[in-house]
Amino acid sequence: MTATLERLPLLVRDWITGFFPEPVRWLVSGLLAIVAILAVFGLYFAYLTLAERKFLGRFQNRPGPNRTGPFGLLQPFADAVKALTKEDIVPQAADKLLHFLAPCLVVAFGLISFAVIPFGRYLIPVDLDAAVLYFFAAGVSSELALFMAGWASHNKYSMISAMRALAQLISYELPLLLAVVPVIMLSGTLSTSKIVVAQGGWTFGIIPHWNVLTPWGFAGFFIFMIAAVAETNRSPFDLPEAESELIAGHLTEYSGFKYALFFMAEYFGMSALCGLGVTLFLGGWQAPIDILQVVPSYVWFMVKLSCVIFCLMWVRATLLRLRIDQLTRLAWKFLVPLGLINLGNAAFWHLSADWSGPLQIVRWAISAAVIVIPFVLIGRTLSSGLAPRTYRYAT
Amino acid sequence: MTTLQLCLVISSLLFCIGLVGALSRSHTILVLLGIELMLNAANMNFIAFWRFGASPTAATGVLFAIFSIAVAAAEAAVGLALVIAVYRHQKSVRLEEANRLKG
Amino acid sequence: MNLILVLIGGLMLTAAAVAMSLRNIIHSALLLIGSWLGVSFFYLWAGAEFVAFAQVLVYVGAVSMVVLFAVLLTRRDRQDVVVAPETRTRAISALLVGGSVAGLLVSAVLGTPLATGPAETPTLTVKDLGTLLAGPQAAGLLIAGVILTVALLGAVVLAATDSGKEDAS
Amino acid sequence: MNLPVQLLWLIPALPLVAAGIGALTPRGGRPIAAGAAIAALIGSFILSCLALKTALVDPAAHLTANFSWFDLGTGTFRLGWLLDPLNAFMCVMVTFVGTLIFIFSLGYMKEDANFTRFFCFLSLFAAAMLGIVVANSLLLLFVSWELVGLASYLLIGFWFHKPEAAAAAKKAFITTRIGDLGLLLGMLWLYDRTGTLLFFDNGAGCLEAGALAGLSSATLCSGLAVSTAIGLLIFCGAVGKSGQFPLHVWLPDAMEGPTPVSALIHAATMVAAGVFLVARVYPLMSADQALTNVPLHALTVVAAIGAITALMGAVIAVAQNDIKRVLAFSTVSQLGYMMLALGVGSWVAAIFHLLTHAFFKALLFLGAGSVIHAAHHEQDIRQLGGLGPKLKVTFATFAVGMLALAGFPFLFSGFWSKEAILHAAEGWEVSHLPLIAGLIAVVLTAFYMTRLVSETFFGHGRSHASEHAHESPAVMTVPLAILAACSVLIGFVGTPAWPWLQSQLTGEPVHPHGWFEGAGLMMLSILLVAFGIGAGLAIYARRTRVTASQRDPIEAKAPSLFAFLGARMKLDELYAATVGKVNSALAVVSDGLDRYVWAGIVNFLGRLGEFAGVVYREADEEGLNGGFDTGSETLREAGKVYSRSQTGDAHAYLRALAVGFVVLVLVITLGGLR
Repeated sequence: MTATLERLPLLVRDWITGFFPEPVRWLVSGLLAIVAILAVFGLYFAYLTLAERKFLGRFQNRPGPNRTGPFGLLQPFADAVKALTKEDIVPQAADKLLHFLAPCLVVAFGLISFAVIPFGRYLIPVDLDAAVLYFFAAGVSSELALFMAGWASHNKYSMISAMRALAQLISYELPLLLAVVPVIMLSGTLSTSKIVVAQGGWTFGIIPHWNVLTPWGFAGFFIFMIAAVAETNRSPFDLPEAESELIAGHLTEYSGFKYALFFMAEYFGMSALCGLGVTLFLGGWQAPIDILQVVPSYVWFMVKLSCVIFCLMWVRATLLRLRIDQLTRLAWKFLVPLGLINLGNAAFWHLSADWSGPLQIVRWAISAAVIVIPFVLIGRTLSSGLAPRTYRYAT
Repeated sequence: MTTLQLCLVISSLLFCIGLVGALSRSHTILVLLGIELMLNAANMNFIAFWRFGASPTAATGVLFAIFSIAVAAAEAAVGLALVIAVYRHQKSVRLEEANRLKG
Repeated sequence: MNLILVLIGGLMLTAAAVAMSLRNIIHSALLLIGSWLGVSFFYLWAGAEFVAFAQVLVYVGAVSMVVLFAVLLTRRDRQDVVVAPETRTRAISALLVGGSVAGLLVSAVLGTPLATGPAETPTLTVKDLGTLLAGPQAAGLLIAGVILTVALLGAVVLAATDSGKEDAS
Repeated sequence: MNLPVQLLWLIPALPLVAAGIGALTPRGGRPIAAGAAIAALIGSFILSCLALKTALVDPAAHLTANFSWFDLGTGTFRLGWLLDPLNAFMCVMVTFVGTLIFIFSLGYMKEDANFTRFFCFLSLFAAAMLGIVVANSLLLLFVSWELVGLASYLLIGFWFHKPEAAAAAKKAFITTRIGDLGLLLGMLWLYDRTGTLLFFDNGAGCLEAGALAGLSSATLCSGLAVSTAIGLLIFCGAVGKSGQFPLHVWLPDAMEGPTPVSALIHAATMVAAGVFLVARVYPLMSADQALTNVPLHALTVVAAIGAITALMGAVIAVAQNDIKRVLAFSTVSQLGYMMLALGVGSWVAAIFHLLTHAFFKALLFLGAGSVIHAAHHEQDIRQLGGLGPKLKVTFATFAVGMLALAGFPFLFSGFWSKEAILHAAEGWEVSHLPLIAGLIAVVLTAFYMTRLVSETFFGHGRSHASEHAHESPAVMTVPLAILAACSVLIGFVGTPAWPWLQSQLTGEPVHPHGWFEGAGLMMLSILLVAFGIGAGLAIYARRTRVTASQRDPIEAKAPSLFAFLGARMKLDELYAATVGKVNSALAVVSDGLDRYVWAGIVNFLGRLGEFAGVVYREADEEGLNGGFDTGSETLREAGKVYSRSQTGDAHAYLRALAVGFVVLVLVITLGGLR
């Protein structure tokens, strides 16, 4: 039963490809994968927007959308219809071609990242040997699309926001990669499927061997997630589209469906990055407890992904937006040094792999100290001299 | 024409496009971009010879390509920094105006 | 097999050629990025997966960003990105020189009997590459690292404004 | 619980981490920096004790953990850790004394603004020193050796705003560098000969029989064995670091650093590193002992240098007036003893003395530090005096240290270790001169230490500072007390009756030789010590100094000798006059040569030319000049034309490059030049 459920997507694929002659089956199965990702994540995107609005509403003590359909469940479709029927305005002075290309490319680049994420035990669209590298290569390409949007709009605010976006993305590329390298070092491969397999197994059947449950993995996961929030331009790092200063930045001159495309790309990017985070640190499709393996692996993946994304929404609802100097300072003075130290920490972990018995405790203690002490010291040094912030509320 | 020769022809043409660009454009950044194209063409040769050459087991071609990509990145960074520095001095990015050391 | 190569090559060469003849530098740069992507497709086609992704990361992710920044930093207003047409003599001479080099190279390639190895794709996993880079080629890796660091510092020094001087001017 | 040798690196790693923490801590974080440093060193101490336990399981074995550092081409560079009783004892000593000195520094440096920096440097030093000790590779040892030098430089110059301190730091760094050059050359030569720098590597190391046989069988053109030459080069490093004659001049000046630094680096540990180095490469140093047809044995040189240093240091110490300088010269002298012991073939005695000396000399320096702290940074013993009743703990512990250093019989550790050295020197076949030098130094040591104590603690206060002295806080006196206890007890591990340390170090049972075998020598040295202390008391304690300006009794008798010794035998001036002057002299000689000899020749040739010129002028002006003028003009024109090609137009260059390429290839292929 479990095995059948596990293989269900494969069975469906084989059933469909069975209708086609042998020579074109590979093509059909490839197309099927694309269609499946588009359908699943299109729907996921639609309900993510609804979930975000609902959650934000609850965080801010209001109900959120609840008029369209039961509990507002039809709201995403209403939004889609609205976006499609709105007038598509292109500014007179815009660089027309680039103005059109930017939203298309941004969605395309957001989508191709999904190709290497293992959604389940048998569900990985392309099992590349250098999958992690591919993911980042696809990720950096979307920066270009942002630049194109800013440039093509022929608008000062858009341009400034594009430059900001580039600076921010380049700054946070570094901690992101530094957080990933330890995982690659420890699992000895760049292939996402093998990284997930390397995290299999349980101690006593209840403690999974996920990377996040080691000192370096824990630190790496947090660096990764902070950088991921910045990479996807989400609050509190949403400077490039700050409404109050840049009137929505590179999105200013977009309307209608193109605007919706940018929105979609943001959620695709977030899902992809969180998916990579789940893959690298949270054990991918592995079940958290041995006996829970009866639940199919792809379900676990989606559950973990949703949890991580929920945390991002929580962060968005809680934290205030940073200033640009605070943003870059956080990256260069805090995350990058910590990432480098964590790299050394992972190397230590790798070298001490054969310590056993009481040395195991020493290993944990050293590894934890190596990450905690710099965290405290760098944090203190950076925040020394800053007076505690005071807020004045209207009385 | 073997596949290797086809690869080499393509890379030669890419090299020459880069050369023509570097020769004909006066904007310094475009000249630099032309040179980057020439570098890319050279890299293509490394890979082509590794893939179709006499001894593909030796990974020399790939390693060379990796190192050369690294060097190209360094070259681009320094080159564009130079462009900015020259622009600050001369208020111009035309290459032929940067000729103070002429004889 | 060759058809795919011709397609990739054709796209790459067209993109490069058009990029080198456009007036608008931003368009040129973006098209060149397309051409670099073409090169990375060529690497993928040739089975050098790692090099292909490294190419995308370095060229599309880093070099192109630096280029775009440089373009935006070296202009006074928006029209500056559209450069004046070049003189005809220079274009012609460039084409002549480039054409002769191209002729020479292509004839050399076609005229040389090249030894070719086995037809199947050589297998080179990322792990092999890593072992090579960390083992026998470690010196090269270190030197590349030093070069990158020095270049980074040099670029910062070159491009940084000397605040005192800037105030004076 | 034993410490496996694979984890030996943790011993230096802990202080290194502490140094890193200290470096990252802002100035306000005093407890963090000091706490990390002390905790790390205590951790290292515990690990060292465990390591000692491991090492003593089989004292004869050399436990190693080697690993390859990096590959270069086909070769592999390997480093490693080594654990045997020798370095295990060193580890325990360094960490134990170091811990006490760290704690003492808490009090001594309390008012210093750069407290965290101080502890950062101290930890760095401790890490490097422990690195020297645990290294199983001459390269790793050398790296740590240089790091120790760096830390020493930083710490001597810790108060760099004082010009003397800055100069002393520079002097220490440069002087030891001269020795280190020898060490580096020796290391390179050794690598060239044996292909490895690992000490022990299952029979393939450079200190093991295979390599040594090759080294001692090869000879140089002068008949010297290669092992002798390499050994002497390595010994150069030890001479520089251990303050041996003639490179001892930096050590007294190094007293400009804070006193805990003097205690840690320039008394207990770093200067002992030279002795440790020679003991570590002892198989290499003694490889030529079996050869009879060589002109020189390496160890003979070591013994000679040691004897000279021991005597010279003791003589100079008699006439010093700065409390720390007296101790510094006594350190020089004691290090000479250790070298002497190494030279006469008893490295065990040298290490024994090294260990006991570390304890009592650290005690003396810390005691001096306590005095200086109490007397408001007054270091001149003529200005002190009468401190005994005021600083009771300091006085008591200082007296213990003094008696240990003087070699007071039976109760104090210095006696036993000094006896061991003298006993070894007596048994040396080559010469008895080291023994005689050692015995004279015994008298002098007892004498100048008595002088120091009498001047400092007896009589009446002779200045404002000494009259208003007050005892140091417990954080400083407790380490003193612990060290004093150790100074007494540590001696009993190596008495002739129970030579435990000796047997553990060599790994073979040493039978306690009879009470009477060395009794004659022992009686003699006891008499000499008694004579020295008695003379000191008679001259200095019976009639104590009344005013600070009063002349020293010896100075009154032999003013010129006293002044000569007080100026440290004028060795600094000698170096300035020789090494410094040689440069100037060479310059003068070159100038003279230039001015008279070469200039004469040139002038003579010039005259000849002048004459010939007169002859030729006519012909020249008429015939040749015109031709040359034309030629020059043509060249200039050509230059102008050529410089026109330097258009400054990068495009043109690139174009020329491309065209040149095409033309070159065409010429080669079509022209059949291939």
